[in-house]
Amino acid sequence: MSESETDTPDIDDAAWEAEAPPRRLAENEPEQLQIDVEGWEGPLDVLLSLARNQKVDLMEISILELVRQYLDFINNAEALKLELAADYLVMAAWLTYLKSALLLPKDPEVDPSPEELALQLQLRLQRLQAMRESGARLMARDRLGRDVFARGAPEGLKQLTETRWTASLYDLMQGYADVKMRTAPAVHIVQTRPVMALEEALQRVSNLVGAALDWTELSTFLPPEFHGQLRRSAMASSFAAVLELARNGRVDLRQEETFGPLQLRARSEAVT
Amino acid sequence: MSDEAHSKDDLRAVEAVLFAADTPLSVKEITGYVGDQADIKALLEELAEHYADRGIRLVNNGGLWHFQTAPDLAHLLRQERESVRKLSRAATETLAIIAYHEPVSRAEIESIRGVQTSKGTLDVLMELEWIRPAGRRETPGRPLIYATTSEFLVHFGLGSRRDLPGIADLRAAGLLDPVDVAMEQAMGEGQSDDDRDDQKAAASDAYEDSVAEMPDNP
Amino acid sequence: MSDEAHSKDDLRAVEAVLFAADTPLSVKEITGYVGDQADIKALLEELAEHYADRGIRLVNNGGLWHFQTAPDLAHLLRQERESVRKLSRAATETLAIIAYHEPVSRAEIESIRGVQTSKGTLDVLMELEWIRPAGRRETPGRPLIYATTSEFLVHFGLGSRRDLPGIADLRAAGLLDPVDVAMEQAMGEGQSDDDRDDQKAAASDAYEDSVAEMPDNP
Repeated sequence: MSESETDTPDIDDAAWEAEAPPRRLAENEPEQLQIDVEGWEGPLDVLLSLARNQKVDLMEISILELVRQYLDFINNAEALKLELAADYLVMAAWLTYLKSALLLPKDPEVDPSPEELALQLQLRLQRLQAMRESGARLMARDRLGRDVFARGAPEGLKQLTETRWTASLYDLMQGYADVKMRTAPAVHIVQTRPVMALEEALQRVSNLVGAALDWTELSTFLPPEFHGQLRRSAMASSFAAVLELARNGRVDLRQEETFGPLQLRARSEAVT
Repeated sequence: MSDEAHSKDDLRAVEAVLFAADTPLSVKEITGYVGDQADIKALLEELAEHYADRGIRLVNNGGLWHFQTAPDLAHLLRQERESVRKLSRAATETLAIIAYHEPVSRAEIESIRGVQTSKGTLDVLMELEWIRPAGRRETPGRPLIYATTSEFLVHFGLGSRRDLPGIADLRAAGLLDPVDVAMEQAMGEGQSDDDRDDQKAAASDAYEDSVAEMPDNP
Repeated sequence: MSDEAHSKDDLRAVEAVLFAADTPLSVKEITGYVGDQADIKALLEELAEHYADRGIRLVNNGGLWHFQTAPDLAHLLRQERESVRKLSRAATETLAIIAYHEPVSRAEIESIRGVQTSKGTLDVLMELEWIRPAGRRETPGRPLIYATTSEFLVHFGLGSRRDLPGIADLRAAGLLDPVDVAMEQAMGEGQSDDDRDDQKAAASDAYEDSVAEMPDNP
């Protein structure tokens, strides 16, 4: 269904009553239909108007009569714009099918049965009608600003937020301490950190690598009593030492994978 | 209240606060101004009774209290006022469907009206603050669902949704049930067991899909 | 009025018209709404009397009538909320310097803090009545000097300025511990360099980069 069929997207056209009320079916003269699709809220709206003209309960209406009237409506709708008419025509086709199904001898194989389809149509019309009436009753209530009025010139209520600042004695102490800490001349005592010097590492690795026969991981050359920071320092120094030894052609280095353990052994020609 | 004099001051205070307010107020809001020493609800009832036959009424819509002029005096006050713009039929029907069925998705609204709902219709109703998006339905597609607001209740003078005109009758008559549920009930007797099962399966489908046999469904 | 019932409706009408009006109304204007069958003046007097002891008053100013809330309830219509907020770091430090060094000039405060002090900071403290101007220093420029007040002592629970915790107390509380030492203590053995970096970042955040030279830095 096209968007433009009923409610146009334009708010003013869609949501507010048009200046001139759309033409409706005259209650007593269904024959004098003035077809103007713009005034209708779709095929169901037309069907509901036609059904109400039968002046009986919606559950008692003659479906065949309703179909006849709707098809008349479509046939007389010369002004029907084609692009607007699609849904009306689909409904007409469906109603034609319904009519023939209702008139033909019952076929137990057909599901849903024409009677069920007719009932479904009646239930839908009933529900639309209920909401239409409810909407009208709602709009007829005593509405604020139309029938009942709030105070014209309320003084208004004011909310004033007053900020109260607070601080504790601890905040005060902390604040003063912060100032002191910040501005006091800073005395920095750099603690001697335990490190393994490069020379020391070079000495140790050179001594040990001769003793190893095969590929040996670098970490095994570190002094076993070193832990924590010192061990990391030893690792760094030993690594630098090994690079130095390799550059001098005294050891071979290998690594089986990226970031894998570094292995070394004394270069054979150097040994011989 | 045991303390008569105290109560009298509180009553005056509630009266003044409601009178000065430019929007309807909840009990909690009134308490914020008057103080929690007072039984605000009791005072509101007392005030409402006092004003019951006067030119001004104290009304409670959806838990929000405000003074407004008595409805029978509308003819005196309406004269020089810009009348509320008349909503279109599409918007009126859409509002009614949301109010009586809430929360509902747009597809459900369209299934009842048999036509598509333009975005503009819902926009206008939201701009009027009569409806609001109320989350999403946990069905495939998670459609947005709509419900009415307390401003809606205030504007139409409804204490709660139970006061919607005729809602009890509509519910009793099954007119607020989807068509397929009504179908199932109507066809309930004299059906074979197979048919009943089909019917049930159909009913458990999404509202808008289950009436696919008829044209005009969005 | 002779007709009691009639008068009652007119009274309600006058009441509603005045309530809904957005400006004060003259008798003539009210007559325009209510009709000239009614003795509007008499009705206005009757209404004014009815509301005399209520939360709303009907008042007549220069022949124009309007409702307003009772003057004695005006304080209720303003809801004063107090929000308690912690004093800013700048204000706390400034206050601390004044407390420990009073009387001090603004320039002295700035020199101790090592940063400029905005006028607003001193204003906040004066508004709180925690500090007061305490004369002028007899130096070139005769700068204003500040001291704490008795309200300051009360707020911080101090009997006198002598009760202010001294430098020794600050040190005992660990507030004056050099960050380096605190760092070394915080970092146990066997921590990775990553952990140390985190510590550094946290510490330099807390002290606003004032301890930028850390032992770990080259």
